[in-house]
Amino acid sequence: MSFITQIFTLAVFAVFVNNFVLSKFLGLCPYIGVSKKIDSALGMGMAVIFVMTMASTFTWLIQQYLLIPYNLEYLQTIAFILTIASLVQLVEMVIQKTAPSLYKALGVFLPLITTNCAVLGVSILNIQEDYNFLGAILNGLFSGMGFTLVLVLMAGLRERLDKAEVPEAMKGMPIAFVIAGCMALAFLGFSGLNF
Amino acid sequence: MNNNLIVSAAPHLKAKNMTVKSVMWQVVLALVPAMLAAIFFFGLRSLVLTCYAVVAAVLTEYLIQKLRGVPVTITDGSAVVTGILLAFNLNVASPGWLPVIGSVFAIAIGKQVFGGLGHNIFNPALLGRAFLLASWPSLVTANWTKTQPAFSLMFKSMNSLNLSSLQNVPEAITSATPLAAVKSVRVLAETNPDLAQQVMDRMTSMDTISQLFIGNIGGVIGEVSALALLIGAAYMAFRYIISWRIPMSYILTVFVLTFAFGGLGGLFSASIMLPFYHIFSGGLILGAFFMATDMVTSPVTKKGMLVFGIGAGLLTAVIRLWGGYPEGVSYSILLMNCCVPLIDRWTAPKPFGEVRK
Amino acid sequence: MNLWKEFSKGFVKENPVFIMALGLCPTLAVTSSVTNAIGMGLAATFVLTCSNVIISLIKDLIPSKIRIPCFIVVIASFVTIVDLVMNAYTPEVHKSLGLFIPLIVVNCIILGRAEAFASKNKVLPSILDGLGMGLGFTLALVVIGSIREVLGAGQWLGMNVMPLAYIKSPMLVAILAPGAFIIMGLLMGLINIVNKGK
Amino acid sequence: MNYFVKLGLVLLLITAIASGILAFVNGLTSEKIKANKLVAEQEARKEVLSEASRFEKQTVTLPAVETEPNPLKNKVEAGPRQFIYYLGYNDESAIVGYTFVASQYGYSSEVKTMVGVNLDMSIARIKVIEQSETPGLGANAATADFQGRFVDMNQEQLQVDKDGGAIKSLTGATITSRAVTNSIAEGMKILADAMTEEGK
Amino acid sequence: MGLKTFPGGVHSHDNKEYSRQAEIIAMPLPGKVYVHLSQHIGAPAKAIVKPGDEVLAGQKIAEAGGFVSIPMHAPISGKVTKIGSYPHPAGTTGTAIEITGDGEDKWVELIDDAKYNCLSTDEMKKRIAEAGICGMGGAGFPTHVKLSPPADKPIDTVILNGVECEPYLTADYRLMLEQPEAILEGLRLLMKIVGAKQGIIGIEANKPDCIKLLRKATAGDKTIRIDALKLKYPQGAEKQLIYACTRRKVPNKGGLPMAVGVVVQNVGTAIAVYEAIRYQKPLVERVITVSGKIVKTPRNIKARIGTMYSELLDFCEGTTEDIYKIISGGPMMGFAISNLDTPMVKGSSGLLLFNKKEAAKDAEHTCLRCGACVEVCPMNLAPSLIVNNAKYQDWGLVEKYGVMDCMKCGSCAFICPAQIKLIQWIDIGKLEVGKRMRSRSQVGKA
Repeated sequence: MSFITQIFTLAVFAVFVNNFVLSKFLGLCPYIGVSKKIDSALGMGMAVIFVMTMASTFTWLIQQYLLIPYNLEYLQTIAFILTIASLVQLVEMVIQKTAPSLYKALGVFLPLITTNCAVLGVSILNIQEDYNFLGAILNGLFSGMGFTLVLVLMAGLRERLDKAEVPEAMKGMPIAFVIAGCMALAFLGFSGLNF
Repeated sequence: MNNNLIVSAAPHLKAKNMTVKSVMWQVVLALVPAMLAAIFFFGLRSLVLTCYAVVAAVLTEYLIQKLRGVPVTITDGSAVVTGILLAFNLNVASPGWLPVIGSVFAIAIGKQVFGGLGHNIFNPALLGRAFLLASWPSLVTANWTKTQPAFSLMFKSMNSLNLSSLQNVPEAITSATPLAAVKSVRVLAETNPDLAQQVMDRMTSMDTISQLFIGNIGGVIGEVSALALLIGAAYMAFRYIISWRIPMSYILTVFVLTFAFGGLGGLFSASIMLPFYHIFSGGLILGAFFMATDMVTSPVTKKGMLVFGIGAGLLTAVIRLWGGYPEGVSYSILLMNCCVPLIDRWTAPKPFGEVRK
Repeated sequence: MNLWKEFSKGFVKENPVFIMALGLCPTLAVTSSVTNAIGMGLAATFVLTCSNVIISLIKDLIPSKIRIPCFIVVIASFVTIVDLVMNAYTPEVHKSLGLFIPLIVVNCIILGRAEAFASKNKVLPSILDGLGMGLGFTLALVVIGSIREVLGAGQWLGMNVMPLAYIKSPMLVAILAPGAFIIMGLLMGLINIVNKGK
Repeated sequence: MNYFVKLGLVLLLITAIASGILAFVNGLTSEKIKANKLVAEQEARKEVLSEASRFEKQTVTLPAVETEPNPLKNKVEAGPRQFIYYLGYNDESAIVGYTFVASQYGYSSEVKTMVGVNLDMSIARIKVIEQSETPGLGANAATADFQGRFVDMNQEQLQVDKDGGAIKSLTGATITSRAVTNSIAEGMKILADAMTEEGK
Repeated sequence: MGLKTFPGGVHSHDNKEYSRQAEIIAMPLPGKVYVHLSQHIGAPAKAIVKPGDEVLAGQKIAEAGGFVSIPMHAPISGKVTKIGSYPHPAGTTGTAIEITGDGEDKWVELIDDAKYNCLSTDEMKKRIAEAGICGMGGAGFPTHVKLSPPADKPIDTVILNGVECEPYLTADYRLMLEQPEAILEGLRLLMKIVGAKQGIIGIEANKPDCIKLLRKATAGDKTIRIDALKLKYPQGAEKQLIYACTRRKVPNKGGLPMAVGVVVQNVGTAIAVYEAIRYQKPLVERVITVSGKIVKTPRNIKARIGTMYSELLDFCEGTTEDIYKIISGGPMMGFAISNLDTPMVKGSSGLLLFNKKEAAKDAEHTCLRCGACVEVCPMNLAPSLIVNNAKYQDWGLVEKYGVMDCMKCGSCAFICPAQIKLIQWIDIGKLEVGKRMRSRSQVGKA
């Protein structure tokens, strides 16, 4: 398969087939927590795409050039989470300094991302799936996009349901889970995609 | 002065025959030809299964509305429509409990959890089908019965190729549905392109297409006869119950994409008849006219309806050509259902007289 | 009596999953069977209790500016210990929990308790808080796991509990992702109804 | 500035202590983890070739096949491919059969199967050891029912029924069935070639 | 056939058969009239008489309250007996001057100005303003204001609205049949005032006799065109009429016809303009349709402003069944009022009476999102999106979806299968969004 086809396949799989939220159960807390409004969902999504790509890059480098050469693989978890935490801090400071308007839009979401398991998840999966440097970066990027897609769709649906007569007991989180389940049912249609 | 006076906001006139009830029951009426075709081709069992589904749907709606303490609206016909459409998405060999469970799920989780008719996000019938397919995949996908005159005609003509003398009897011949045949031919093309092309030629012959159109095919109950479905659809269009936008953009998109990518030799290598094969087989006609047009779960804006149709067409073509399932109509529509609020929001019409900047 | 309160609040009143909606990813991801649910629950309980202890011990030694990174290091260490130990002694469970063991690090319950409780309380209450919350988490996981396993496989803890006809073709969706979400949603709805009834 | 140095030092100290503890735990468990893996494989081998009690690793070097590398994955070292199989000995140290692991991508995952082969080149038993196919469909490949369909099959019969072979495929999961069957058939062929070569 | 029209809109039975054959007949003088001070858009007029004053018909009794305002004149001669609060046809109450007639109909002197055609445009506008003319189609915008566009907005077209797209109403239809000359003369004067080169009279295709008659009357006149328009509601709405006749789109967000060089006037207004300029006759009477299935003799009545609706109905010999709904204006945009003792105003085009069946409204159902309202909206809005958000007080989205561009024609509510009272919600939405916009502009200023 050609280079382009590979990238395309990776993108389709990361976004649709093996969607982080709907089939891997990663990033559920923000998926349920930050999906009440389309605008904030978009902001969160953008922040996650950014951090996931960055985290994929750095954790891959750390794994290949630090942990593996010195036989420190057992420190993977601790190393990755510290990398991600400091990365988020750094990103926050850089954005605050250089792009205040972007910071205003993304600022509130950034601290939440440290504990977004999608970020740590993609870092570990990159290693498990044996991606090379480019593959890891792209996987981070596309997985983030997949996360953002379902997050924004969810926000749209919840905004609509805010204006519906959902039974009292189901309002809020319960109905959000039911929607997520229905979305996951729909996304099953992508399974077995093969180009 | 008397006290009978009613003071209400304008307008004081109302279009005749436009009520929720009449809309729903007219949809039921429009589904009758397809039901008759199903009985003709598959036998009375198709009617029995449909009745199971309808009764289960109506009962579930009744019970949940009683439990919730909201007005019972089972006479508005919407649960009946859901029941029929769900049964239409199952094959005639399904065990009787399958449509029942599907209907319960469709009404309970697909509709009432969201607050009932008008609030549901996903087409309940399709959600019910997706649920059944995920739960009992072998019951829903397999066991296609080649009962009645169905299907045999189409493949009689194929058999005349005398393929059985060849090694590796192609799977296409034993495939139960026309769309599974599409999949098999594409697999076959990797190992035996000549034979695959021969089968493909037979599939796209006028003979096959006309059989597909009339309904001599295997498949689920409701999709058997494109002709019968189109009669119902024409009625609905005539009564302004559905708009042309979604079905037309949906079918056209599938037409273009299957023509462009459906061939075995690369871009635009397909015969011009192949898109017709795709349109008349499987659930496309049923889905495009009866389920994608479900008012509650499709966009309200004119542009949004086009976007919805094109998106569903794109997904259907992708799943049919490259996906794991032979048929992609139900998943495509469900996936587009997810997008409806965003579509509505981003295609909100510009007020008349918008100033171009 | 106060100590009992610290211990028991996590079971129902402040149940981390159903009431506070924390730690959702593992809750849904690993509950396709009760065995996995118990494994995950106990692993999390261990990490939660141990990190609570350590954090309440060292809380006065670390400057508040870097307390979060410090907490994370402590938690990550225990997670790695659990990871290694499980891999060594319960390889089957370790395999089926897979990715979600290292992800205990980012389970918001643990960091949440560290920040909200252990960093402000003495050792004993912190232990009880960790144990209680952890067991509450386990309880929730087992409840969801039971429903999913019974519906989706006709079994409970690997034992057949449904008629054979059902086990032959169970409602598979319950152990798949969509079923997990829907069951979770309905359970939360049910809890809302019960709470309102009180 | 001093303050920040202090912060850094505290964090460093904590990390160092944590790393130390982890190194210790790692030392305690790493042997066990490695051993677990070996034991698991050994057990799987025993399961598919029950008469054998001892196994001996054999390696066949196959001619390199030109495969296009995936540009997004780490490079697999080039060079000749290796096919590994085990000779199974019974308590009397006589060879009773062979085992190997067959592997192919199925519907949505790599399906790995442990295969036990009798001396007459028929299949003793198989066991699917790794897969994450669709539950209810492809995942049924791991059921005793499906695995039983392979017992006593020889190389010629190893094709799914839809392709004209003798293996009845799983309902609704032809792709997985095909993956299992074809991967086994391929392994059997290599094994058979290796045997004839030895026989020469 | 390519009848001119606009996108959207609804088809409805026009119900004009009740009164279309009834010639305009003048009603006997009422004993009392009640002249509202607020009969138009803009500041209310200020009364310049007090109880006890004797007045002549046509005498000014209230002066304009500002530029966007009009004076009021006594419709009959008699004595001012009271200035008090009376029901208003818009469903509210308002201050009105009660005049008890002396039954003699003594008029102020009306001069037939033979050279009225040679007057300066300013003089003409002054006469229009003095005569207290406002739009007679219903909205009631002061006519002289409409005729005074700013210098940078040249007007090239005057459109006379003879569409009368509201079902039941036939007043304009009868006017066009019976007084075509006065209408054309009014149009020519209007064109002269604004300096327009062309005049168009737009008439719906259900009035072929009017179209034929007016086409014959303007056969030699190249500057005036009669456009036959498709039978569709709301064909008579200003922006839709302009689009149908000229293909020009009036800008949204508060744009006025003058932005595209057009002035629109009702045919009734044209007659009033003609009479005001030639005779300096103030607007004290108009033609109103009294109709409905239950009205014994539906009529097109020339009545004095301020006549009670009850007297109009008496003149039509009452009803055959119990009245369940009284509508002031047309059935699509008119107001349902609770009291027949309401005096008509200058914008009163109709009085309709409905029986129980006609007045009944079904219960509101949940929105089905069928999109019918979007399909028919002549302003190309998405009414269901506006209303759904209004129901849940999301005013930001209500504004975003263009609630302020809605002209409340009622097409959406007419078509809605779920019987949703869209116009009611849109009214609420307009109110709230209006508040928000005002507070925003205040913040901006501060």
